Amino acid sequence: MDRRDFFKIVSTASAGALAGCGNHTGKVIPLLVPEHEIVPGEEQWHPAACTECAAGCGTLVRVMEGIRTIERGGETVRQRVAAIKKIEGNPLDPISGGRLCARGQASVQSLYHPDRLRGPMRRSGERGQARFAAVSWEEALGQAADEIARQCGADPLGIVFVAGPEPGTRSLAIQRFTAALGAPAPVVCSIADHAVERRAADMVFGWKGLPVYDLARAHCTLSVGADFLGGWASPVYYARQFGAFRQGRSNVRGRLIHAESRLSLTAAAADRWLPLSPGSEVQFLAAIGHLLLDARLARNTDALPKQVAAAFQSADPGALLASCGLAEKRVRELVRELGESEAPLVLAGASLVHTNSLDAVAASHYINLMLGNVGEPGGVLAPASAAAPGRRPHDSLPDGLPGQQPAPNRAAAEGLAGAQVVLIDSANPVYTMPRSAGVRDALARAKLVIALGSFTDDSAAWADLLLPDHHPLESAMAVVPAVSRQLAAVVSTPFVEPLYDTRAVESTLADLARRIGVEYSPVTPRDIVEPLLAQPSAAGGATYDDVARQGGIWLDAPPAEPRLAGVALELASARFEGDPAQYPFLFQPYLSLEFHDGRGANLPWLQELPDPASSSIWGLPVEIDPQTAAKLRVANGDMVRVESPHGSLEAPAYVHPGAVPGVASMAIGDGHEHYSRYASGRGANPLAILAPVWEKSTGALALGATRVRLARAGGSRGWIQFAAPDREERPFGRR
Amino acid sequence: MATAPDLLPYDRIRADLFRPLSRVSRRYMLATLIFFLVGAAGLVAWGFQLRRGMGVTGLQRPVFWGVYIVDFVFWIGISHAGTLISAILRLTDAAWRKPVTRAAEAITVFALMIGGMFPIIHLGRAWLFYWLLPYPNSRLLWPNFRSPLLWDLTAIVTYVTGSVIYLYLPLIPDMAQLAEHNTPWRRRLYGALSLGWTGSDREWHALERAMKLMACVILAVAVSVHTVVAWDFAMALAPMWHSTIFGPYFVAGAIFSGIAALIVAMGILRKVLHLESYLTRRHFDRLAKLLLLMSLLWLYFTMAENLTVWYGNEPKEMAVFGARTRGAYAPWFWTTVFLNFVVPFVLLGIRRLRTIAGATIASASVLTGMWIERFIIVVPTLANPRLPSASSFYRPTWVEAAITVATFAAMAMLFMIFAKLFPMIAVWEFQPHPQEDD
Amino acid sequence: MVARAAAAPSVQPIAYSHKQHLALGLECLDCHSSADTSAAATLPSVRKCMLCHAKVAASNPEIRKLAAFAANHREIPWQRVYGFPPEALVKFPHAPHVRASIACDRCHGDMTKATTAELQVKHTMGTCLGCHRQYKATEDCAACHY
Amino acid sequence: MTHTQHRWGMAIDLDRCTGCAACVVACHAENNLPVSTPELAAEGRTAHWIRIDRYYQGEFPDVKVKYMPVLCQQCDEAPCEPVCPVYATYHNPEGLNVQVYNRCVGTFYCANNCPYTVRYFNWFAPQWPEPLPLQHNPDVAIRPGGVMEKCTFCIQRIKRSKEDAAQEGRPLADGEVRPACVQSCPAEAMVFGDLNDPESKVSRLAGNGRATKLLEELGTKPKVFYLHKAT
Repeated sequence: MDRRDFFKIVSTASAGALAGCGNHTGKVIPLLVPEHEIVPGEEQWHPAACTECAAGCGTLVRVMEGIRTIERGGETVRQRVAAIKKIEGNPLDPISGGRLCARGQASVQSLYHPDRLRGPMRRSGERGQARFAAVSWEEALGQAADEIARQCGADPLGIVFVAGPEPGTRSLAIQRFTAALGAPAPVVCSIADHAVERRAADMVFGWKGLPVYDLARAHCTLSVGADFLGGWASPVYYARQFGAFRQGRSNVRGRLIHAESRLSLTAAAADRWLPLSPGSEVQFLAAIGHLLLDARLARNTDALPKQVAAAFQSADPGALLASCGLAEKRVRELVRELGESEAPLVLAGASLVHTNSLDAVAASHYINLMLGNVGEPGGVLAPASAAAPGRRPHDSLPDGLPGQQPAPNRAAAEGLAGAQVVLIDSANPVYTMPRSAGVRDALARAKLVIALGSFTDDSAAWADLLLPDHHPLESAMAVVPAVSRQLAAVVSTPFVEPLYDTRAVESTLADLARRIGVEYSPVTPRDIVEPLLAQPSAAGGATYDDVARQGGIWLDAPPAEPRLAGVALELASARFEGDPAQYPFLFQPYLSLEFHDGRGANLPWLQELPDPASSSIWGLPVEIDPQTAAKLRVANGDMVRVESPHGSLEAPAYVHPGAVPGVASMAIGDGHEHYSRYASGRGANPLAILAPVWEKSTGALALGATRVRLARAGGSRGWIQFAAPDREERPFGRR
Repeated sequence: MATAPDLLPYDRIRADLFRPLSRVSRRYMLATLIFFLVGAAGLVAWGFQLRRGMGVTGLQRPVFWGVYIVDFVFWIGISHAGTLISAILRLTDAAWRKPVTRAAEAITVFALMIGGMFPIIHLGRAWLFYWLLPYPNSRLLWPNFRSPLLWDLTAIVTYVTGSVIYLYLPLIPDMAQLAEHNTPWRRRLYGALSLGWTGSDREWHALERAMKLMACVILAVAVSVHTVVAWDFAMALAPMWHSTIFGPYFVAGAIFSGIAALIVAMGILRKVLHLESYLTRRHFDRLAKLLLLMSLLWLYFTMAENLTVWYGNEPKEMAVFGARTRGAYAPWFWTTVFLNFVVPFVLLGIRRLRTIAGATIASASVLTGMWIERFIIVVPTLANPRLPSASSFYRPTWVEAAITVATFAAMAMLFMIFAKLFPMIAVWEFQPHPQEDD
Repeated sequence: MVARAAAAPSVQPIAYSHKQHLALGLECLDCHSSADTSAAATLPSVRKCMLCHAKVAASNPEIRKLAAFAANHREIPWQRVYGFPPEALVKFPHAPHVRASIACDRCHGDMTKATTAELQVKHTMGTCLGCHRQYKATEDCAACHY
Repeated sequence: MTHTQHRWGMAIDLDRCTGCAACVVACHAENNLPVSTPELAAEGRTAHWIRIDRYYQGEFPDVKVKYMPVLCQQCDEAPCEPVCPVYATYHNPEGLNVQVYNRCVGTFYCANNCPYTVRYFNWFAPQWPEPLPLQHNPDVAIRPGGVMEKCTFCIQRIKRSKEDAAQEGRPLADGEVRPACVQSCPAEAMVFGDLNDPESKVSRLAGNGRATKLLEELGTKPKVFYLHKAT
């Protein structure tokens, strides 16, 4: 060992102390000796987990030196910190495959967001006004613990924990916490938990969890109602699958037919888009099933339960397709193409939940069954969580995981209604629930509301206490991906110092439990990972540290055969709230790739990403078809009033060349009352005016079940389009 | 009507033309001050732009050139008033030109000074403008002579130099006269500027030859300058800019606006400096006919430009053509046609209307029209780029408006100061002596 | 474009002597340890200084200053002598230059005679280009400006 | 490895591209693009070195949408280059169309002459509210106000990869250099590599029957190849 190596090994810090700000006449701010060695200009990559949606992508985070100025002990000092520069996908992760969507990449902006909460706060104004004053953790936790303990003594059922749908250490901690208090199980309040898809898979195949569509190996895919390239279950995974489906094979180019009531990203990518009438997915699928059987293109009819086959056979395709707004002849051609394909696949979902969505997704499973692709390459595959009983990974996890069961929005609304103490984490019920669901009233009535998020959002504005969480990139955690054929957990170990006086929710809950004096065992990523390491398919000798180093664990799951329960096929029509005479239009608030359920709205990178439909930036429009726009005399950017029986909003209009006539769509994301400088008080929230209508058996909020009327509400008020013309053809050419 | 000034006695001419120099009325002072303040306001606006960034203008992708470039082309166009007309008339020995040339030459110099500022005002980092100049440096970095902007810079610097000389030469005999009996500081000024002119035959001959030579040179330079200005556009790969017609089109437009500027200046000088007997209807009539000719030529070029584009029906060009003639910029385009053709055609084509007032009004109309015409040439092309998704619309801001207005005020102010320092009409040209031979 | 203004030797917080350390047999890379592997050569942290100076010459008043910084958990506020401010828009990676066997003194002068860090060679674009021309290294603008 | 000089190029398969805009955010994060506000955006002050052009085709119900990522095409005969009076934009030996911020005085001429309108101007000196600057990529310059900027093909990544290879004493492998957009693309629609290497993936895609170049007829010789949607 030469002298130099000795230095390198012994010294923990070597980085260039480039003190001073160049000009030695200026005041020199002292620089602290760093905790860890960071060489300026050198990059390190650390694995982490993306928590922007439930997909659970594994990420790689680029860390380099950053210098920030802080107050320490009343003195201004500079601190050399490990700063996150960029987030990319983790190539070892089979979900992200080293890739990442716009939202996942933008999440670094929420870490360094100028309006992040910097420490615990207590309400100083009225509820809903979002006025808070800083308090110490001691004080805040003391107050919270006192009031929760009092409620525990009186009626633990009055404690409601509102949580997000992402399963992992966080949901486990919350579940243990509510269990320890004897409170009801946490209610998942999300419009992105895919309750309908989960229930349908359970109902038809007996699978727990979201089925996995093997798009990459399918030859012809009919997707119905699932914007799988947009804001659906696992956008990065399905976009990767789509790339391979299209051009990943030398001899086959996958053909995609997409039926949806909106020209979504998936519809745009499809070879053919069938514009469905909203809520007619089940009718469409019934007709498809009938036509397949009729043309003897269903190669696996025998597998179909008798009464289901009969139901398909008795369907009248002409009438059904007419109710979908489609021409029968064209659909017949497509059915032939699908049925004759070597590897046909039907991929159905409920991007826009209707009252009958469950039937539609169930019908799609039966069609896959008759096409013989269930569990086959290029077909619909069982999720890892559907493995045979006893070997199901989540059975072996302590306490199971919430979010794996559908958690209906209706239950959240009802649960909140009687709540005395409300804790909110990773959810924004004030924003994502219709006003008519009464969330505000419930929060106003509650004795204590605690918000655990990083921002003062619409719901946190109603809180008495803000106990801000670390950013996910500052926390140790494990996340279970929503769509996965592997038994998987993505693990993130903290590698940047928390920027502010925040605490991980897991530790906040442990602290609260201790103060309240209830039995509670703190949650760590090991709680999720170690049961997986015990699986037979896990590599022998692999340790938790190995998992943490590679950013997760992904194990082959034993195949799960479908267990058909023979649930009948129902063909109910979707129910829409509102008198068609008074409210002639249907309204579709949808989850976009940029803003998801609205949570992306606080990030400037996402705000200035042109909306794929309208190309608008910093504001989302109502999409209206050209005839309706002409009738209303509105042009792009003119303000439109959208009025439902439960409220109204005003938003700029976008005259969408591909909008289904009579249907107004609007991306979710705008209209936050409170959500940082970049989102507060701008635009309108389309969810606010929805009727409290729920999918009939899961209780999921029916996003598409509200009728509205439209009226011009004035000229443009600063609507910004990034790229104005819709057409490539020039308007002034001589014909 | 008015007598030809040549027939007036020389003493009277001398007295008439030197009189404005000795007296400055309060109203004159006030007007100059107002113009100065407006000009200063423009400087403040520019200062604001330098401080905040080019974002204070209405420029936005893809319209990267806007009002400043319009102003640039406009003022460089106006500069052709001047020198070109005076040079042509001088070379063709048109005797009626005498009362007209000095004003024309002064317009040239001032318009060039103003126009020449715009490429700098327009720079994203104006303080580095000297990087465009070829000067020796340790890094061996030179400007790029392949860039039309460099040609432009070269042409304009040449033109400014030439026109200053061209204005200065015929001033020498007048200044020598002025140096004779005057207030002390004026004596010193004129004495120094007249370079010791004594009026010897040798001097007269040298001056005469120099002016003939400069007239030839300046003609060539003037034509090339505006051709090069046109090439700033024509060399670009942009629809409706990339056109062979742009060189002559811009030269014709420049002369057109130059004559109009001259007529307007004469119309005002005539009143303000009481030169009614020198700037007569005859002068206006001749210039008006020239203006009418240029109006027709302008119409011809405009038609030639647009008709070929329309007939060719190339989609990218049609987008610009459509934006000009039917789309967002159509009102401006048709205003241009009205102001540049209809108004002068009616006012100047009908003999009864071709009065001094008529010619001045028509000229003002042409000046306005030519400014808008430059806007129509610069902006719609940029606003409709080849990839339609990048299309945009350009709206100037107050900063651009303030700077534009300021340049007009600056022009007026410079002209008014000039008129109080130098005779607006070359006095010596009326002298019975030294060149009786012509 | 131009290196930051030089700091006079006297303004350095500690009268560090390059001469003395080099005479003891230390090499540049011992303290500026990532010059051959990374873009930045880096200055040693106060911790590294204290590896030796916890014992060596501990009673020297300058070393006491050093120890005070270390005890205070503060880096030594060295005045920067070389380097480019971000607004210079230029990047200089040490590693390729070390790899090309360009001696340190080519750009930093002869430090065996110097005490505290002081500007011995002015780093202008002319200096860079002169050397690049001499060694027929790239003259591509984007080699440094990006 | 028969060649010594690289010639960087990109292929974009529009049959894979879904218009998801992951590349756009990747570019923002990598290249320190200024963060806009609604006020700035309304004045057209946003910058996107890569943008997704979107066009509708046909009428309802047979409407189609065409998404197309457009970035600097790194033309071999770049129209932006000759018009710059100060050589702030020029062609480097690896075929990159380089923008030197130091040298740029802001005549805008290059942007006017770019048929792809991919050049963006720093209308103001960029500002980031604290602590967003902690995210800045130290490998990429923070551009001052008043200069033009555009996609660099992530020249900093090219340099880093070359430096890594040089440190390890080996040649660059195909696919080792990945600009941020290419790296992020979930559908793997974008491929980057050396066009001088006939075996590189990008060379093979450039020779694909579906490959075209944007506004090829202008003779700009772009080095970005678009593989058109198959049917």
